Amino acid sequence: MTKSASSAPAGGVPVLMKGNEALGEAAIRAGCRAFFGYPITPQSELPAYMARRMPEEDGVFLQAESELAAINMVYGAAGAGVRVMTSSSSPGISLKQEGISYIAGAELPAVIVNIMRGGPGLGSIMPGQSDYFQATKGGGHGDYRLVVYGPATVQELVDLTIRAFNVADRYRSPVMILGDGILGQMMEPVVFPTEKPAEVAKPWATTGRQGTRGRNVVNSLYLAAEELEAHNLRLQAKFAEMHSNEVIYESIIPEGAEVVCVAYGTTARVVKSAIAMARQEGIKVGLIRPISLWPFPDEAFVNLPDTVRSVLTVEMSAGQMVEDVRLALNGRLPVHFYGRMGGMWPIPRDVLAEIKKAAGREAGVAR
Amino acid sequence: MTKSASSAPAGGVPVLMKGNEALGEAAIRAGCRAFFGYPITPQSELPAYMARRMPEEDGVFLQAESELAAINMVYGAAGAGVRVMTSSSSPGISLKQEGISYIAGAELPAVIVNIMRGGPGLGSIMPGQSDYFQATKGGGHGDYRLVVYGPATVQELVDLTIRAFNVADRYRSPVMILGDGILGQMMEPVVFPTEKPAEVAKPWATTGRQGTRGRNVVNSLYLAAEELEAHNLRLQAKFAEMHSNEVIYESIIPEGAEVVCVAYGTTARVVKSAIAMARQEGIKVGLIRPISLWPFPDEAFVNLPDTVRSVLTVEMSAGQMVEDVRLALNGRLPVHFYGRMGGMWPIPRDVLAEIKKAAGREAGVAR
Amino acid sequence: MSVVVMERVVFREDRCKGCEVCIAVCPQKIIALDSRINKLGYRSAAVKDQEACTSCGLCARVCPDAVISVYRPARPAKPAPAGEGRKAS
Amino acid sequence: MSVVVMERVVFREDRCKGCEVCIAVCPQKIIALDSRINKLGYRSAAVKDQEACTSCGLCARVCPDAVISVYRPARPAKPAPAGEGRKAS
Amino acid sequence: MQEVLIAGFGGQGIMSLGQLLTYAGMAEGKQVSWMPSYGPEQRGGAANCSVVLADGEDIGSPIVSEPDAAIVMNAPSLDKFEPAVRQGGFLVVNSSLSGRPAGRSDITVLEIPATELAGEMGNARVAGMIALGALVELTGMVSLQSLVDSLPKVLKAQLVPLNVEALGRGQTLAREGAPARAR
Amino acid sequence: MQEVLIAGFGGQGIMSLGQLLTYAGMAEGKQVSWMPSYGPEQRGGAANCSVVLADGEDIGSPIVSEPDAAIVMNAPSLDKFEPAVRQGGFLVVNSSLSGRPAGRSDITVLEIPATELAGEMGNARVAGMIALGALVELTGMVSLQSLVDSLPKVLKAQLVPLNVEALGRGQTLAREGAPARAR
Amino acid sequence: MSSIVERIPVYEPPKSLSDVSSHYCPGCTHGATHRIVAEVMDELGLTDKAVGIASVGCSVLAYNYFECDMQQAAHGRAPAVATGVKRVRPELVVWTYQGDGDLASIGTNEVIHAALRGEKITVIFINNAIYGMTGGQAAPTTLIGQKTATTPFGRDKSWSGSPIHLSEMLALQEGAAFIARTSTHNPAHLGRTRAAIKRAFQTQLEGKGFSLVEILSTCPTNWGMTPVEALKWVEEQMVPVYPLGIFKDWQADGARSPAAAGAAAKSAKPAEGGK
Amino acid sequence: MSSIVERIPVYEPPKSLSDVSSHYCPGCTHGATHRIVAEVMDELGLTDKAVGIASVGCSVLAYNYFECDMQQAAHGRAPAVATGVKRVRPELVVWTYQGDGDLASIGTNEVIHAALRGEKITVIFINNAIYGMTGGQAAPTTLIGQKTATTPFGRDKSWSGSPIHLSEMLALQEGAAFIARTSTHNPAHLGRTRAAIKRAFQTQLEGKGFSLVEILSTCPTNWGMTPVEALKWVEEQMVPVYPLGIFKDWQADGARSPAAAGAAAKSAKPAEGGK
Ligand SMILES: Cc1ncc(C[n+]2csc(CCOP(=O)(O)OP(=O)(O)O)c2C)c(N)n1
Ligand SMILES: Cc1ncc(C[n+]2csc(CCOP(=O)(O)OP(=O)(O)O)c2C)c(N)n1
Ligand code: SF4
Ligand code: SF4
Ligand code: SF4
Ligand code: SF4
Ligand code: SF4
Ligand code: SF4
Ligand SMILES: [Mg+2]
Ligand SMILES: [Mg+2]
Repeated sequence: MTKSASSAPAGGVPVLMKGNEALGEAAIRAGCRAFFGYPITPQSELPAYMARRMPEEDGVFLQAESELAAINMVYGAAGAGVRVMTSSSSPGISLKQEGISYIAGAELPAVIVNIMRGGPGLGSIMPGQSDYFQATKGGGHGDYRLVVYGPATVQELVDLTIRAFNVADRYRSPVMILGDGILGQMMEPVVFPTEKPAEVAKPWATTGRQGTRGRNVVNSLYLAAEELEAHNLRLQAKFAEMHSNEVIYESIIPEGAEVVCVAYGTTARVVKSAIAMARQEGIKVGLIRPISLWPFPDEAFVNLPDTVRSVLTVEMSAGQMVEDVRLALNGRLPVHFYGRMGGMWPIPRDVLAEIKKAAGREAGVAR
Repeated sequence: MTKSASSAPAGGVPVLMKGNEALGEAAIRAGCRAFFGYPITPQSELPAYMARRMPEEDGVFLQAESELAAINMVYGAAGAGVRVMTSSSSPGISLKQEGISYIAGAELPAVIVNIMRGGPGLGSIMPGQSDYFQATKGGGHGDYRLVVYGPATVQELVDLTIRAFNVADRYRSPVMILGDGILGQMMEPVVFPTEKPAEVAKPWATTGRQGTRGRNVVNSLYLAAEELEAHNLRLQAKFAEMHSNEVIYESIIPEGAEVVCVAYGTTARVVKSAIAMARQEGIKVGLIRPISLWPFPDEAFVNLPDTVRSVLTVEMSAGQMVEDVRLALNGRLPVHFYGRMGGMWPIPRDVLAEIKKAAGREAGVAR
Repeated sequence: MSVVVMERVVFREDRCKGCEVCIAVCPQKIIALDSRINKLGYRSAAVKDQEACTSCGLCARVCPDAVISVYRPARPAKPAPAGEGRKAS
Repeated sequence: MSVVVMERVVFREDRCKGCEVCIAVCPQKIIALDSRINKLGYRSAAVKDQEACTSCGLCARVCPDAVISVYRPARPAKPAPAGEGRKAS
Repeated sequence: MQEVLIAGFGGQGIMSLGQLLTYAGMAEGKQVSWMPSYGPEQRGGAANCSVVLADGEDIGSPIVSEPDAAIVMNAPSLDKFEPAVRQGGFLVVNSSLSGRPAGRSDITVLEIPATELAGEMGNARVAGMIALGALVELTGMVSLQSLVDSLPKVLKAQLVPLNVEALGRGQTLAREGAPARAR
Repeated sequence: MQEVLIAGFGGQGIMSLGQLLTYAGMAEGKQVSWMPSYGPEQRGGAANCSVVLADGEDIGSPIVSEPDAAIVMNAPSLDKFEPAVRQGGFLVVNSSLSGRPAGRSDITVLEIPATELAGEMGNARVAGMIALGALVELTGMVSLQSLVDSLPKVLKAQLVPLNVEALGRGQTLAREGAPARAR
Repeated sequence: MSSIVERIPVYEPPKSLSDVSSHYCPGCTHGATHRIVAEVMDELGLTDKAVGIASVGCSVLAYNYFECDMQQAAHGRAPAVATGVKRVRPELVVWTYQGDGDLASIGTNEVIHAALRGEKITVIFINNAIYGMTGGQAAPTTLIGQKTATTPFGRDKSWSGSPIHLSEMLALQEGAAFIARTSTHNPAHLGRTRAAIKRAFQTQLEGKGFSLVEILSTCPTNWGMTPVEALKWVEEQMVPVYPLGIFKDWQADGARSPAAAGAAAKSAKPAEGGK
Repeated sequence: MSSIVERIPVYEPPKSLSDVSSHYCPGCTHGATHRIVAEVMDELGLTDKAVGIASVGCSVLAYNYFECDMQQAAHGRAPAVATGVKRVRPELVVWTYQGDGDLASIGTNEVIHAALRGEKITVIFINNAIYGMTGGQAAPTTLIGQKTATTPFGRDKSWSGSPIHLSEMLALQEGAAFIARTSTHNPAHLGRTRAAIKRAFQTQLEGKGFSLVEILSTCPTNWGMTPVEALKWVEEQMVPVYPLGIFKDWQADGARSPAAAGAAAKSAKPAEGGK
């Protein structure tokens, strides 16, 4: 058992931490001053960490009575102008969909963490990636988008969490960290930054008028259709801006690549292992690893070398991101899919077999 | 004001009814014996109708304390083997996402109605189509799909509601009616069938063992990843079967069509009006109207005539179904989009202008 | 601007919805609906007899639309009933 | 199958989790953990002295894993304390 | 295809007028649709409805954006919908509450002091029926008899006679063209 | 790259063993990762963890499916993970609870009655430490000293001495190769 | 602007109430209660340090009617939103305004747990025995026999249960410092409502815990009555079902102290059972 | 199979309990309570007409442990699921088995409204002052000062409030016909628990309304105690905070009648306030 740190880990030097705990520490270093959550495996180390650390930072940790309450506490705190976070896992994130739609509609900055497990329904507590659609296409109602990050290492989890707070404030928009259960549970060395987070002015927040200004209102209701459409057009303009500015991905396309794999999160690490195995067998394979899942890195698919014969998408799901891959390619290359479900994860050897199929090196085609 | 019918409308002859009320009557004629709901505009006439009619049919109408409770009452009643329905509108449907995922995961037949309004957040009570992603890609967590119908007339609403109950039972799967607020609020003549619904045996239901069999269990938990994956593979096989058997669409492609429009629900009616206007101006325009939104009618896009220069998707949203249109076309034709948002609806004249743009008849290209 | 001193009760008539609650509550029975329709589409309430008003404030206290302000003369002719002033409740 | 009559208490040892609650509750102090580990990985409880058992049933009533069945002789040697039989609670 | 728009404020019975017209069209074997539109208020506020009547062909958009015929029962409705009426179309205006005369000259306009007339008849709520009687007479989109026959579907029985009278009053006004300005 | 799998049941301290190895690797400047896997039970039940140690290169999959080296602390773990060990790899078996001897001949197997030995040392919970000491000695993946230095990160201070002893015991056993069957 | 005024105001609309016409139906007591809340805000000087949370119901537009900062919360979640605001800005005075559908149906969990935690927020709870905004469906507060859109034959106790007494339940919570039920059916009761709201805000200002005032109110539109009839219906039908009074008051001594009130409420258990 | 038995069973495992080993930790009273519920099912002959609703918590696998038909419900929603079953199949005996996180935190709304409606269902409510399954986080029932994963410094009343008394609150509801709190810390209390569960099922069988038994239970694993220590902790720490007894009983006369119990509970309001 790890001994619980009674105070913050040092910055600037590597420390070994669980993903869930590192995420919590990253949030605190990003200036997160309130965390509202509800227990659920496999993310429970995160609220537990916050329960210990927040009081040291004069921040708020509150275990809400439910995920519904938690997300609406986030709404309130975000509306009051502080950096705030909540986290859960798949079924709990489903419960938060109405609240997320409200946060997006009211243009509040907040960070929402989903450490995904197997579904549907109660499913299992094993890791999964089957909430990609929910995260990127809008599990809630109405036209809105979240910036969604899919980190693959604990260090990246830390870096993206800090980035998430900044992006949330910049666009006044909720940002989601979409990790799989593996990432939340694993330990890796991580280096925390030492800089203090920038102070962001929030003149729109409900901080009390204090005799200095008129009333501030946090709201997502526009009863007149014309006004709601205008509001939506404003939101869409913001989403378009995010689409231009906030794409992040990793792309490694070796010369002469026959196949390009696409994977995110821990799955991408498994794929990397498989690609290394393929290289040893003389098969050149590339990797596109979307880091921002929304906005999806369409641009990464634009100038693939002519040698590429097909694309293989690998997910811990029945095939969700693969739709975005197909949209990005728009018919230019055949797209194969390999997925494991329900808490199972792909292993490098099996991915290698799929790579060979996709390269036409072996009989059979992935579905 | 319509006088409330104190008993069922006659079958076999046209009666003028509001969409929401016709939907309720259709459900009853399909053998629906329980309705659990919670008030929300613009679907409130449906629970009100059920409150009057269900007692006459020895059925259950219960106003639940919330949408969460309603969807979980549906879970219980469906598990107990009766035909059951719930309805709501956008924010309420978001609240039901966890429950819908459970119903799909536990393989229970149920009909869920979403009479969509403007979003995101509280949005407005005006009609919308911006929950397409939520309905078709899975607003809940995990890998599951709903059969989703997008009716365009009150008669079709009735026919699809009846079909929904049958399909739900056939596949042991939740089915969604995705209507826009216009369809729920408008009145049109409708003919109800006179046949009685078929009795469906449900040997898996928790009806009490009654000394005749072993224990039945309704459940979506599979703690072992291997088992959950096997369960998911079974679900995926079922979804594949639905994809083969349950596609419905209307397609009208006149000879020499230059543009093909794609639209569902009330929007498709507006587009039809626009197409008629275009015809008078000598522009030949086709229409593909998906009726099953999932499974999406990919096949309708396969053999479009060579004359078609582009496709125009029209929605009351910022562009959701358009992704499925692009996936179906896979780059074969340029896809344009025209959408209104937040409770605004397209009018025929504006759609005509977009058709002309798509046909290259006028300067400018739709985004 | 100068104020007409003798108006004990002032109605912001364009705010009135003609609900008649003030009429029901006025002990002096001096409020009635106007015949003309205001810009909200309602017949507004008005005091027919300012002289008879006791400045009791009840009408203002029940009005759901904050239509009514009540005053009493600086040297009250008839004193307002004790305990009904603004600070008293 | 024939039953050994004199066993007043029967433990399904492969179900026992060694929680010791029965041990704590037995008025006769005749239950103890076995040294061997059962297939669940626990040291099972067992009665050391069947003769000393009063068939009071307390061990069975507290066992969270339904490990224990209790019997008394058809003509009870020592009668079970009144009110502690199965129908008595 | 006849596209009709009826507009006013809540409490004027706008929705029932539209439904009545829809029932009448249905009785005459037409394709019909009715579609309401409200403001957020539970009471008062803007209200309008669209009615489409068609012979044979299917009805496309149930929402009327360019009506062939319209009734406007108050000033905001006149401002909003007068410009929308299709060239050559018909507009019946409740001049009691319209605030100003209608301005279009490319359509047939009939102005009736319907609220006042209804008041004279003893119930301000039948103003709309007067206007509807007039519109139907002007356009011939359905027969007055069909409206009369359909009244029991949208009104309590005891209200039917007064509303029959109001429809008739509207018909007469339209026939006489006075005080209408038919241009 | 060294991929290590440590498996047993809950309560055997499996997770701490893996973390200790991870800390030791980190102290030696390696890339490291640790990844747990549990059954549904809060207490008891299957438990295993993956440790990856790498020099220079980035770690791909943090989940070890084909370990270079493994410790199996009970019978189900032996059944499940013996076949997975990479050819030429290492397997340390807790023969006190493994039920049967290991069968692979293409890997180096060391069987230690670790639970019994730990019992002799006064605390059955150090069985895993004995096994780990042996594994490290066999493979040289980290130095024993690094493990010893890292012990305070995963254990309460008062437990350190006993665990140092246990690690040493394992080292000795591996050196002696007895009662191991190193094939 | 200034003039020599020879009259003294007895009553003027409060400054914390926005100078706009509301969307409420004629005679709806939402309006009167808004006015009263604003009066108390004026009196206690809260406009500059209050954040109000509007809920989903007819009062959803409350954010247009109060001069303090406002947030609009999802249906039923106003106490959670208020918790979010208050926890991060404890110096603010945070209050919610919620209908009976919002608070006593979909949002029961949030209000109970806010009270349980002793959140230092103030809840204005409008009990009008119906869902106003959505067109008159039954609420958990609907009276037995009352006809609504979803109880067309009247609320049937054997099918839908009896009216919920939420204030009584909340008073059992130790974290609840001030809980009262008042009415709006005449000026005297409006005065008591004002006093209760003031005490509720003072409870928060003094950091004593959760405060709530349940206010019996009218919905003339969905009840199908004139506003004056509706006030009478409150008095004659609602008050007997919903006893008025203070259920919990940290200020009061004796039986009214939180502990005593809790104990009194808990005295529902007369004896150990179960043999 | 048959043999001449010269001994008479004093206690044998109930037939309604499945003949499998459970996943519960050693000494966890979930097991004992399961056994007792099964005993009552045997006694009342319910196995063939009961549908049990398992909730999300350590007892999620209850569907493997009872021989009647079972459904597994989403976290907190078991009373809604039970309502769905019971309303469409009123001839069945429907019961839920829920932990305190499930019922007293996320699911408070569902259980309160089920009681309000007088749903004819039986709720077995396991109060172990913690979230067992997720690894020992605080529940609304956690005691003041109790250390959990999310109250690492002990539950602080001023931050998280005081333990919730849900049975007392439910007893205020007219639709609640039988509400009791019992304990599992020794054989006598297990006996009372059995009697209460039996009465709860009888309440349903006789169509009297909602019934619930709150059962003080252990979680040795997350409390960090041996099972025997844990039982003692229930007795010494929990029972004083959670008084045992019957809070509502339709059968009882006098103060125990539903109306009287409700009235007693409502007596928290001593006087009209305001002014
Ligand atoms: C999640 C969700 N469910 C339902 C609604 C629809 N809705 C709007 S207001 C309301 C209830 C209004 O009743 P109440 O809270 O009593 O307020 P009142 O209008 O009576 O003042 C409902 C159900 C919604 N907006 N959101
Ligand atoms: C929507 C949702 N939120 C959270 C969880 C995680 N979860 C599983 S069990 C549980 C609580 C268990 O506590 P309790 O109900 O007290 O039961 P116990 O384990 O103590 O018996 C939680 C929060 C979940 N499965 N679903
Ligand atoms: S102040 Fe009193 S007397 Fe004067 S009008 Fe108002 S209610 Fe009547
Ligand atoms: S109470 Fe107010 S709104 Fe109502 S009639 Fe009187 S002045 Fe008008
Ligand atoms: S029946 Fe009684 S005396 Fe016998 S072993 Fe059990 S507890 Fe002890
Ligand atoms: S109570 Fe049961 S499980 Fe516990 S030690 Fe005794 S027999 Fe074993
Ligand atoms: S509907 Fe009822 S509650 Fe809503 S504003 Fe009108 S009268 Fe008031
Ligand atoms: S974790 Fe606690 S409640 Fe769960 S089975 Fe173990 S002891 Fe029982
Ligand atoms: Mg209400
Ligand atoms: Mg618990």
